[in-house]
Amino acid sequence: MEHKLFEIVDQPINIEELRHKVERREAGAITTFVGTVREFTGEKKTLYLEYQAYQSMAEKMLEQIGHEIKKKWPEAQVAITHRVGRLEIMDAAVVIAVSAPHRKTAYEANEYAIERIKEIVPIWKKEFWDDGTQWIGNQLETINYPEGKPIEKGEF
Amino acid sequence: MEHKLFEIVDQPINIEELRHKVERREAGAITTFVGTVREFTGEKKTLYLEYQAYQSMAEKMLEQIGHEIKKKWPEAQVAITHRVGRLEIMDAAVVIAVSAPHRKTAYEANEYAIERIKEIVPIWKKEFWDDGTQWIGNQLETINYPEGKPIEKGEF
Amino acid sequence: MIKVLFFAGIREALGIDQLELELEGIQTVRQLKEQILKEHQLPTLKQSMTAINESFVTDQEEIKEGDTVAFIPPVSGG
Amino acid sequence: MIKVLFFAGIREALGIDQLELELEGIQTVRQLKEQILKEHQLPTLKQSMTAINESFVTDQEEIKEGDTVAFIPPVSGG
Repeated sequence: MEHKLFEIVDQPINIEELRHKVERREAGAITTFVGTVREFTGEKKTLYLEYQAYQSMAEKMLEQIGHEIKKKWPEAQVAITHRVGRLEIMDAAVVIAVSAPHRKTAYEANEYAIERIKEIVPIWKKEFWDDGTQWIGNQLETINYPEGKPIEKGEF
Repeated sequence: MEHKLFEIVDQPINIEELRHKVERREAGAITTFVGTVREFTGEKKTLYLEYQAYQSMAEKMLEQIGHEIKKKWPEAQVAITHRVGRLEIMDAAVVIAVSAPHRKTAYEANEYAIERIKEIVPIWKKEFWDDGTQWIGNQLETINYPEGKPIEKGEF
Repeated sequence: MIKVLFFAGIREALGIDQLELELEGIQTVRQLKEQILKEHQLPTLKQSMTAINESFVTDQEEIKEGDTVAFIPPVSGG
Repeated sequence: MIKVLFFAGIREALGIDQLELELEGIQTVRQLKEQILKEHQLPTLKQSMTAINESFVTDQEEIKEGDTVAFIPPVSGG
Protein backbone atom coordinates (compact mmCIF):
# COMPACT_ATOMS: atom_id res chain seq x y z
CA MET A 1 0.00 0.00 0.00
CA GLU A 2 1.31 3.41 -1.00
CA HIS A 3 -0.16 5.24 1.94
CA LYS A 4 -1.78 4.37 5.24
CA LEU A 5 -5.55 4.65 5.17
CA PHE A 6 -5.85 4.63 8.97
CA GLU A 7 -3.45 6.72 10.92
CA ILE A 8 -2.72 8.43 14.22
CA VAL A 9 -0.42 11.43 13.72
CA ASP A 10 1.10 14.10 15.96
CA GLN A 11 1.25 16.78 13.26
CA PRO A 12 -1.44 18.88 11.51
CA ILE A 13 -3.63 16.72 9.27
CA ASN A 14 -3.43 17.30 5.53
CA ILE A 15 -7.09 17.17 4.55
CA GLU A 16 -6.41 17.29 0.81
CA GLU A 17 -4.20 14.26 1.13
CA LEU A 18 -6.96 12.33 2.89
CA ARG A 19 -9.32 13.06 0.04
CA HIS A 20 -6.72 12.00 -2.52
CA LYS A 21 -6.42 8.65 -0.73
CA VAL A 22 -10.02 7.78 -1.63
CA GLU A 23 -10.36 9.45 -5.05
CA ARG A 24 -10.96 7.09 -7.99
CA ARG A 25 -12.71 6.92 -11.34
CA GLU A 26 -15.57 4.84 -9.92
CA ALA A 27 -16.49 7.53 -7.39
CA GLY A 28 -19.26 10.03 -7.99
CA ALA A 29 -19.23 11.38 -4.44
CA ILE A 30 -16.56 12.13 -1.87
CA THR A 31 -17.49 13.27 1.62
CA THR A 32 -15.07 14.55 4.20
CA PHE A 33 -15.73 15.13 7.85
CA VAL A 34 -13.39 17.37 9.81
CA GLY A 35 -13.76 17.35 13.57
CA THR A 36 -12.35 20.66 14.80
CA VAL A 37 -11.58 22.11 18.21
CA ARG A 38 -14.56 24.27 19.17
CA GLU A 39 -14.00 27.26 21.42
CA PHE A 40 -17.17 27.05 23.48
CA THR A 41 -19.07 24.09 24.89
CA GLY A 42 -22.08 25.78 26.41
CA GLU A 43 -20.67 28.60 28.55
CA LYS A 44 -17.33 26.90 29.00
CA LYS A 45 -14.45 28.38 27.02
CA THR A 46 -11.80 25.97 25.86
CA LEU A 47 -8.25 27.35 25.67
CA TYR A 48 -6.79 24.30 23.96
CA LEU A 49 -6.97 20.52 24.00
CA GLU A 50 -4.66 17.61 24.38
CA TYR A 51 -5.35 14.27 22.76
CA GLN A 52 -3.67 11.09 23.90
CA ALA A 53 -3.92 7.73 22.13
CA TYR A 54 -3.02 4.12 22.63
CA GLN A 55 -1.51 4.49 19.20
CA SER A 56 -1.02 0.94 17.95
CA MET A 57 -4.44 -0.17 19.15
CA ALA A 58 -6.11 3.03 17.94
CA GLU A 59 -4.84 2.43 14.39
CA LYS A 60 -6.01 -1.17 14.63
CA MET A 61 -9.47 0.00 15.72
CA LEU A 62 -9.61 2.53 12.87
CA GLU A 63 -8.84 -0.33 10.51
CA GLN A 64 -11.60 -2.35 12.09
CA ILE A 65 -14.01 0.51 11.40
CA GLY A 66 -12.77 0.37 7.81
CA HIS A 67 -13.64 -3.34 7.69
CA GLU A 68 -17.06 -2.73 9.17
CA ILE A 69 -17.73 -0.09 6.52
CA LYS A 70 -16.51 -2.38 3.71
CA LYS A 71 -18.97 -4.95 4.91
CA LYS A 72 -21.94 -2.60 5.20
CA TRP A 73 -21.12 -0.54 2.09
CA PRO A 74 -18.88 -2.66 -0.19
CA GLU A 75 -18.53 0.18 -2.69
CA ALA A 76 -17.21 2.70 -0.16
CA GLN A 77 -13.54 3.56 0.18
CA VAL A 78 -12.54 5.18 3.48
CA ALA A 79 -9.50 6.87 5.03
CA ILE A 80 -9.25 8.20 8.59
CA THR A 81 -6.56 10.21 10.35
CA HIS A 82 -6.71 11.27 14.00
CA ARG A 83 -4.27 13.73 15.48
CA VAL A 84 -2.84 13.61 19.00
CA GLY A 85 -0.92 16.10 21.13
CA ARG A 86 -1.79 19.72 21.80
CA LEU A 87 -4.46 21.21 19.53
CA GLU A 88 -5.58 24.83 19.30
CA ILE A 89 -9.05 26.18 18.56
CA MET A 90 -10.08 25.39 14.94
CA ASP A 91 -7.39 22.72 14.54
CA ALA A 92 -8.57 19.49 12.91
CA ALA A 93 -8.56 16.62 15.41
CA VAL A 94 -9.95 13.99 13.07
CA VAL A 95 -10.56 13.78 9.33
CA ILE A 96 -12.65 11.11 7.63
CA ALA A 97 -12.80 10.84 3.84
CA VAL A 98 -15.19 8.50 2.05
CA SER A 99 -15.66 7.99 -1.66
CA ALA A 100 -18.49 5.99 -3.23
CA PRO A 101 -20.22 5.70 -6.58
CA HIS A 102 -23.34 7.34 -5.08
CA ARG A 103 -23.77 10.09 -2.56
CA LYS A 104 -26.01 8.33 -0.04
CA THR A 105 -23.29 5.80 0.74
CA ALA A 106 -20.65 8.51 1.01
CA TYR A 107 -22.68 10.36 3.66
CA GLU A 108 -23.82 7.31 5.59
CA ALA A 109 -20.46 5.55 5.75
CA ASN A 110 -18.79 8.79 6.82
CA GLU A 111 -21.22 9.38 9.68
CA TYR A 112 -20.93 5.74 10.70
CA ALA A 113 -17.16 6.15 10.96
CA ILE A 114 -17.27 9.12 13.35
CA GLU A 115 -19.88 7.42 15.55
CA ARG A 116 -17.71 4.29 15.81
CA ILE A 117 -14.59 6.34 16.51
CA LYS A 118 -16.37 7.76 19.53
CA GLU A 119 -17.21 4.26 20.69
CA ILE A 120 -14.20 2.02 20.18
CA VAL A 121 -11.02 3.94 19.36
CA PRO A 122 -8.70 4.38 22.37
CA ILE A 123 -8.13 8.13 22.14
CA TRP A 124 -8.72 10.57 24.97
CA LYS A 125 -9.25 14.29 25.08
CA LYS A 126 -8.14 16.60 27.88
CA GLU A 127 -9.78 20.01 28.00
CA PHE A 128 -7.83 23.03 29.22
CA TRP A 129 -9.97 25.87 30.54
CA ASP A 130 -9.21 29.12 32.35
CA ASP A 131 -10.07 27.49 35.66
CA GLY A 132 -8.77 23.98 35.26
CA THR A 133 -8.38 20.87 33.16
CA GLN A 134 -10.23 17.61 32.72
CA TRP A 135 -9.94 14.34 30.89
CA ILE A 136 -13.22 13.98 29.03
CA GLY A 137 -15.05 10.68 29.35
CA ASN A 138 -17.40 9.03 26.94
CA GLN A 139 -19.15 11.89 25.20
CA LEU A 140 -21.88 9.68 23.84
CA GLU A 141 -23.18 9.10 27.36
CA THR A 142 -25.66 6.68 25.96
CA ILE A 143 -23.50 3.63 25.83
CA ASN A 144 -23.51 0.88 28.32
CA TYR A 145 -20.66 -1.56 28.11
CA PRO A 146 -21.78 -4.73 29.81
CA GLU A 147 -18.77 -6.16 31.58
CA GLY A 148 -16.54 -3.44 30.25
CA LYS A 149 -16.59 -4.63 26.65
CA PRO A 150 -17.79 -2.43 23.81
CA ILE A 151 -20.71 -3.50 21.70
CA GLU A 152 -19.51 -5.49 18.73
CA LYS A 153 -20.86 -4.56 15.32
CA GLY A 154 -20.71 -7.14 12.59
CA GLU A 155 -18.40 -10.05 13.26
CA PHE A 156 -15.35 -8.11 14.28
CA MET B 1 -18.96 40.04 1.99
CA GLU B 2 -15.37 39.05 1.40
CA HIS B 3 -16.16 36.07 -0.74
CA LYS B 4 -19.19 34.64 -2.46
CA LEU B 5 -20.76 31.75 -0.59
CA PHE B 6 -22.82 30.61 -3.57
CA GLU B 7 -21.13 30.51 -6.92
CA ILE B 8 -21.21 29.12 -10.43
CA VAL B 9 -17.70 28.95 -11.91
CA ASP B 10 -16.18 27.76 -15.17
CA GLN B 11 -12.81 26.82 -13.67
CA PRO B 12 -11.71 23.95 -11.39
CA ILE B 13 -13.18 24.31 -7.91
CA ASN B 14 -10.78 25.00 -5.04
CA ILE B 15 -12.14 22.68 -2.36
CA GLU B 16 -9.85 24.02 0.38
CA GLU B 17 -11.15 27.49 -0.27
CA LEU B 18 -14.74 26.32 0.14
CA ARG B 19 -13.89 24.85 3.51
CA HIS B 20 -12.14 28.04 4.58
CA LYS B 21 -15.30 29.99 3.77
CA VAL B 22 -17.19 28.18 6.55
CA GLU B 23 -14.44 27.70 9.14
CA ARG B 24 -14.95 29.50 12.46
CA ARG B 25 -14.25 29.16 16.16
CA GLU B 26 -17.81 28.11 16.93
CA ALA B 27 -17.58 25.09 14.63
CA GLY B 28 -16.78 21.62 15.91
CA ALA B 29 -17.58 19.90 12.63
CA ILE B 30 -17.06 20.70 8.97
CA THR B 31 -18.43 18.44 6.26
CA THR B 32 -17.65 18.72 2.60
CA PHE B 33 -19.38 16.97 -0.24
CA VAL B 34 -17.63 16.73 -3.59
CA GLY B 35 -19.71 15.55 -6.51
CA THR B 36 -17.27 14.12 -9.05
CA VAL B 37 -17.57 12.89 -12.63
CA ARG B 38 -17.92 9.12 -12.47
CA GLU B 39 -16.62 7.02 -15.33
CA PHE B 40 -19.31 4.37 -15.36
CA THR B 41 -23.04 4.57 -14.84
CA GLY B 42 -24.03 0.93 -15.00
CA GLU B 43 -22.41 -0.42 -18.17
CA LYS B 44 -22.28 2.96 -19.83
CA LYS B 45 -18.85 4.58 -20.01
CA THR B 46 -18.74 8.35 -19.80
CA LEU B 47 -15.95 10.05 -21.77
CA TYR B 48 -16.59 13.50 -20.34
CA LEU B 49 -19.43 15.81 -19.36
CA GLU B 50 -20.61 19.27 -20.12
CA TYR B 51 -22.55 21.33 -17.62
CA GLN B 52 -24.61 24.31 -18.63
CA ALA B 53 -26.27 26.74 -16.21
CA TYR B 54 -28.70 29.60 -16.20
CA GLN B 55 -25.98 31.30 -14.21
CA SER B 56 -27.68 34.25 -12.55
CA MET B 57 -30.72 32.21 -11.55
CA ALA B 58 -28.59 29.24 -10.49
CA GLU B 59 -26.64 31.43 -8.05
CA LYS B 60 -29.91 32.84 -6.77
CA MET B 61 -31.26 29.33 -6.22
CA LEU B 62 -28.07 28.29 -4.40
CA GLU B 63 -28.58 31.28 -2.14
CA GLN B 64 -32.14 30.20 -1.57
CA ILE B 65 -30.89 26.78 -0.47
CA GLY B 66 -28.60 28.67 1.92
CA HIS B 67 -31.63 30.47 3.36
CA GLU B 68 -33.56 27.24 3.70
CA ILE B 69 -30.64 25.70 5.60
CA LYS B 70 -30.30 28.76 7.86
CA LYS B 71 -33.94 28.34 8.74
CA LYS B 72 -33.80 24.61 9.42
CA TRP B 73 -30.36 24.65 11.10
CA PRO B 74 -29.68 28.18 12.37
CA GLU B 75 -26.20 27.23 13.56
CA ALA B 76 -25.03 25.92 10.20
CA GLN B 77 -22.84 27.92 7.85
CA VAL B 78 -22.85 26.79 4.21
CA ALA B 79 -20.96 27.50 0.99
CA ILE B 80 -21.67 25.94 -2.41
CA THR B 81 -19.82 26.15 -5.72
CA HIS B 82 -20.95 24.45 -8.93
CA ARG B 83 -18.76 24.26 -11.98
CA VAL B 84 -19.94 24.49 -15.60
CA GLY B 85 -18.30 23.75 -18.94
CA ARG B 86 -16.44 20.61 -19.94
CA LEU B 87 -15.48 18.28 -17.08
CA GLU B 88 -13.30 15.19 -17.23
CA ILE B 89 -13.61 11.99 -15.19
CA MET B 90 -12.85 12.67 -11.48
CA ASP B 91 -13.29 16.42 -11.83
CA ALA B 92 -15.36 18.07 -9.11
CA ALA B 93 -18.70 19.31 -10.48
CA VAL B 94 -20.07 20.59 -7.19
CA VAL B 95 -18.62 21.20 -3.74
CA ILE B 96 -20.70 21.85 -0.62
CA ALA B 97 -19.05 22.85 2.67
CA VAL B 98 -20.99 23.08 5.92
CA SER B 99 -19.72 23.98 9.37
CA ALA B 100 -21.71 23.62 12.57
CA PRO B 101 -21.08 23.38 16.29
CA HIS B 102 -22.13 19.72 16.21
CA ARG B 103 -21.61 16.99 13.66
CA LYS B 104 -25.22 15.90 13.16
CA THR B 105 -26.15 19.30 11.76
CA ALA B 106 -23.07 19.39 9.54
CA TYR B 107 -24.03 16.08 7.91
CA GLU B 108 -27.74 16.76 7.62
CA ALA B 109 -27.50 20.26 6.23
CA ASN B 110 -24.90 19.12 3.70
CA GLU B 111 -27.06 16.29 2.40
CA TYR B 112 -30.06 18.59 2.30
CA ALA B 113 -28.10 20.98 0.09
CA ILE B 114 -27.22 18.40 -2.56
CA GLU B 115 -30.78 17.08 -2.65
CA ARG B 116 -32.13 20.58 -3.18
CA ILE B 117 -29.52 21.35 -5.85
CA LYS B 118 -30.85 18.40 -7.80
CA GLU B 119 -34.37 19.77 -7.47
CA ILE B 120 -34.29 23.51 -8.02
CA VAL B 121 -30.98 24.77 -9.41
CA PRO B 122 -31.06 25.42 -13.18
CA ILE B 123 -27.98 23.43 -14.20
CA TRP B 124 -27.93 20.73 -16.84
CA LYS B 125 -25.54 17.93 -17.59
CA LYS B 126 -24.77 16.54 -21.02
CA GLU B 127 -23.14 13.12 -21.12
CA PHE B 128 -20.65 12.28 -23.87
CA TRP B 129 -20.30 8.57 -24.57
CA ASP B 130 -18.51 6.57 -27.26
CA ASP B 131 -21.73 6.18 -29.16
CA GLY B 132 -23.47 9.49 -28.63
CA THR B 133 -24.46 12.29 -26.32
CA GLN B 134 -27.46 13.19 -24.23
CA TRP B 135 -28.78 15.96 -22.06
CA ILE B 136 -29.63 14.29 -18.78
CA GLY B 137 -33.05 15.03 -17.30
CA ASN B 138 -34.12 15.01 -13.70
CA GLN B 139 -32.04 12.31 -12.07
CA LEU B 140 -34.22 12.12 -9.03
CA GLU B 141 -37.05 10.69 -11.12
CA THR B 142 -39.23 10.81 -8.08
CA ILE B 143 -40.35 14.37 -8.29
CA ASN B 144 -43.57 15.56 -9.67
CA TYR B 145 -43.86 19.25 -10.32
CA PRO B 146 -47.52 20.08 -10.44
CA GLU B 147 -47.98 22.74 -13.07
CA GLY B 148 -44.29 22.89 -13.71
CA LYS B 149 -43.40 24.52 -10.41
CA PRO B 150 -40.98 22.91 -7.99
CA ILE B 151 -42.08 22.03 -4.50
CA GLU B 152 -41.44 24.91 -2.15
CA LYS B 153 -39.68 24.17 1.11
CA GLY B 154 -40.10 26.61 3.93
CA GLU B 155 -41.42 29.98 2.88
CA PHE B 156 -39.01 30.66 0.08
CA MET C 1 -40.97 43.06 -25.86
CA ILE C 2 -40.04 40.12 -23.68
CA LYS C 3 -36.89 38.04 -23.62
CA VAL C 4 -37.11 34.25 -23.77
CA LEU C 5 -34.20 32.04 -22.70
CA PHE C 6 -33.57 28.45 -23.77
CA PHE C 7 -31.28 25.88 -22.17
CA ALA C 8 -29.91 22.37 -22.59
CA GLY C 9 -31.94 20.17 -24.95
CA ILE C 10 -34.33 22.96 -25.89
CA ARG C 11 -31.49 25.29 -26.80
CA GLU C 12 -29.93 22.57 -28.91
CA ALA C 13 -33.19 21.72 -30.67
CA LEU C 14 -33.91 25.35 -31.48
CA GLY C 15 -30.35 26.27 -32.29
CA ILE C 16 -30.68 29.54 -30.37
CA ASP C 17 -30.16 30.45 -26.75
CA GLN C 18 -32.56 33.37 -26.59
CA LEU C 19 -34.97 35.48 -28.55
CA GLU C 20 -36.88 38.68 -28.07
CA LEU C 21 -40.51 38.88 -29.03
CA GLU C 22 -43.57 41.10 -28.80
CA LEU C 23 -46.26 39.93 -26.41
CA GLU C 24 -49.05 40.46 -29.00
CA GLY C 25 -51.94 38.64 -27.38
CA ILE C 26 -49.79 36.36 -25.23
CA GLN C 27 -50.85 36.85 -21.64
CA THR C 28 -49.71 33.76 -19.75
CA VAL C 29 -46.88 31.27 -19.68
CA ARG C 30 -49.24 28.64 -21.08
CA GLN C 31 -50.03 30.81 -24.09
CA LEU C 32 -46.36 31.44 -24.73
CA LYS C 33 -45.63 27.72 -24.59
CA GLU C 34 -48.48 27.00 -27.00
CA GLN C 35 -47.22 29.67 -29.35
CA ILE C 36 -43.72 28.16 -29.41
CA LEU C 37 -45.06 24.62 -29.80
CA LYS C 38 -47.05 25.74 -32.84
CA GLU C 39 -43.81 26.60 -34.59
CA HIS C 40 -41.41 23.97 -33.19
CA GLN C 41 -41.32 20.30 -32.31
CA LEU C 42 -40.20 20.53 -28.68
CA PRO C 43 -41.39 17.63 -26.54
CA THR C 44 -39.10 18.69 -23.66
CA LEU C 45 -40.82 22.04 -23.43
CA LYS C 46 -43.89 20.37 -21.96
CA GLN C 47 -41.88 18.84 -19.13
CA SER C 48 -40.09 22.10 -18.48
CA MET C 49 -40.62 24.44 -15.62
CA THR C 50 -40.75 28.13 -16.31
CA ALA C 51 -39.03 31.03 -14.58
CA ILE C 52 -39.94 34.67 -14.96
CA ASN C 53 -37.19 37.05 -13.92
CA GLU C 54 -35.34 34.16 -12.27
CA SER C 55 -38.21 32.91 -10.12
CA PHE C 56 -40.16 29.75 -10.80
CA VAL C 57 -43.76 30.35 -11.86
CA THR C 58 -46.72 28.21 -12.89
CA ASP C 59 -48.24 28.00 -16.37
CA GLN C 60 -50.98 30.36 -15.19
CA GLU C 61 -48.55 33.18 -14.44
CA GLU C 62 -49.04 36.38 -16.41
CA ILE C 63 -46.20 37.65 -18.52
CA LYS C 64 -45.59 41.38 -18.46
CA GLU C 65 -43.81 43.69 -20.84
CA GLY C 66 -40.04 43.59 -20.17
CA ASP C 67 -40.08 40.20 -18.45
CA THR C 68 -37.37 37.60 -18.99
CA VAL C 69 -38.97 34.20 -19.40
CA ALA C 70 -36.77 31.10 -19.13
CA PHE C 71 -37.77 27.52 -19.85
CA ILE C 72 -36.10 25.17 -17.38
CA PRO C 73 -35.96 21.54 -18.52
CA PRO C 74 -35.65 18.99 -15.71
CA VAL C 75 -32.40 19.94 -13.99
CA SER C 76 -29.42 17.61 -13.62
CA GLY C 77 -26.80 19.51 -11.66
CA GLY C 78 -24.85 18.11 -8.74
CA MET D 1 5.73 -11.10 33.45
CA ILE D 2 2.98 -9.06 31.92
CA LYS D 3 2.95 -5.46 30.81
CA VAL D 4 0.18 -3.13 32.00
CA LEU D 5 -0.57 0.14 30.19
CA PHE D 6 -2.33 3.19 31.65
CA PHE D 7 -3.92 6.10 29.81
CA ALA D 8 -5.59 9.48 30.34
CA GLY D 9 -6.96 10.01 33.86
CA ILE D 10 -5.61 6.70 35.14
CA ARG D 11 -2.11 7.48 33.88
CA GLU D 12 -2.27 10.88 35.52
CA ALA D 13 -3.54 9.52 38.84
CA LEU D 14 -0.85 6.83 38.98
CA GLY D 15 1.93 9.02 37.63
CA ILE D 16 3.17 6.20 35.38
CA ASP D 17 2.23 5.10 31.89
CA GLN D 18 3.12 1.43 32.25
CA LEU D 19 4.50 -1.20 34.56
CA GLU D 20 5.65 -4.77 34.34
CA LEU D 21 4.56 -7.28 36.92
CA GLU D 22 4.58 -10.98 37.71
CA LEU D 23 1.25 -12.73 37.38
CA GLU D 24 1.61 -14.47 40.81
CA GLY D 25 -1.88 -15.81 41.36
CA ILE D 26 -3.58 -13.28 39.05
CA GLN D 27 -5.55 -15.25 36.48
CA THR D 28 -8.21 -12.90 35.13
CA VAL D 29 -8.69 -9.25 34.26
CA ARG D 30 -11.00 -8.94 37.26
CA GLN D 31 -8.30 -10.17 39.62
CA LEU D 32 -5.75 -7.77 38.14
CA LYS D 33 -8.15 -4.85 38.59
CA GLU D 34 -8.82 -5.85 42.19
CA GLN D 35 -5.11 -6.11 42.86
CA ILE D 36 -4.50 -2.59 41.51
CA LEU D 37 -7.49 -1.15 43.37
CA LYS D 38 -6.11 -2.58 46.62
CA GLU D 39 -3.06 -0.37 46.23
CA HIS D 40 -4.52 2.73 44.50
CA GLN D 41 -7.57 4.97 44.63
CA LEU D 42 -8.71 4.74 41.00
CA PRO D 43 -12.44 5.26 40.58
CA THR D 44 -12.03 5.50 36.77
CA LEU D 45 -10.55 2.02 36.62
CA LYS D 46 -13.95 0.53 37.38
CA GLN D 47 -15.54 2.29 34.39
CA SER D 48 -12.67 1.30 32.14
CA MET D 49 -12.69 -1.30 29.45
CA THR D 50 -9.73 -3.61 29.17
CA ALA D 51 -7.71 -4.67 26.15
CA ILE D 52 -5.32 -7.59 26.02
CA ASN D 53 -2.83 -7.40 23.19
CA GLU D 54 -4.86 -4.59 21.61
CA SER D 55 -8.22 -6.37 21.58
CA PHE D 56 -11.08 -5.57 23.91
CA VAL D 57 -11.82 -8.31 26.45
CA THR D 58 -14.24 -8.81 29.32
CA ASP D 59 -13.36 -8.94 33.02
CA GLN D 60 -13.55 -12.73 32.84
CA GLU D 61 -10.74 -12.98 30.31
CA GLU D 62 -7.67 -14.94 31.36
CA ILE D 63 -4.33 -13.17 31.37
CA LYS D 64 -1.39 -15.18 30.08
CA GLU D 65 2.34 -14.79 30.57
CA GLY D 66 3.71 -12.19 28.16
CA ASP D 67 0.36 -10.41 27.62
CA THR D 68 0.04 -6.65 27.35
CA VAL D 69 -2.97 -5.49 29.33
CA ALA D 70 -4.29 -1.98 28.78
CA PHE D 71 -6.98 -0.19 30.74
CA ILE D 72 -9.14 1.92 28.43
CA PRO D 73 -11.11 4.66 30.21
CA PRO D 74 -14.23 5.84 28.35
CA VAL D 75 -12.85 7.14 25.07
CA SER D 76 -13.30 10.71 23.83
CA GLY D 77 -11.68 10.89 20.43
CA GLY D 78 -13.23 12.48 17.38
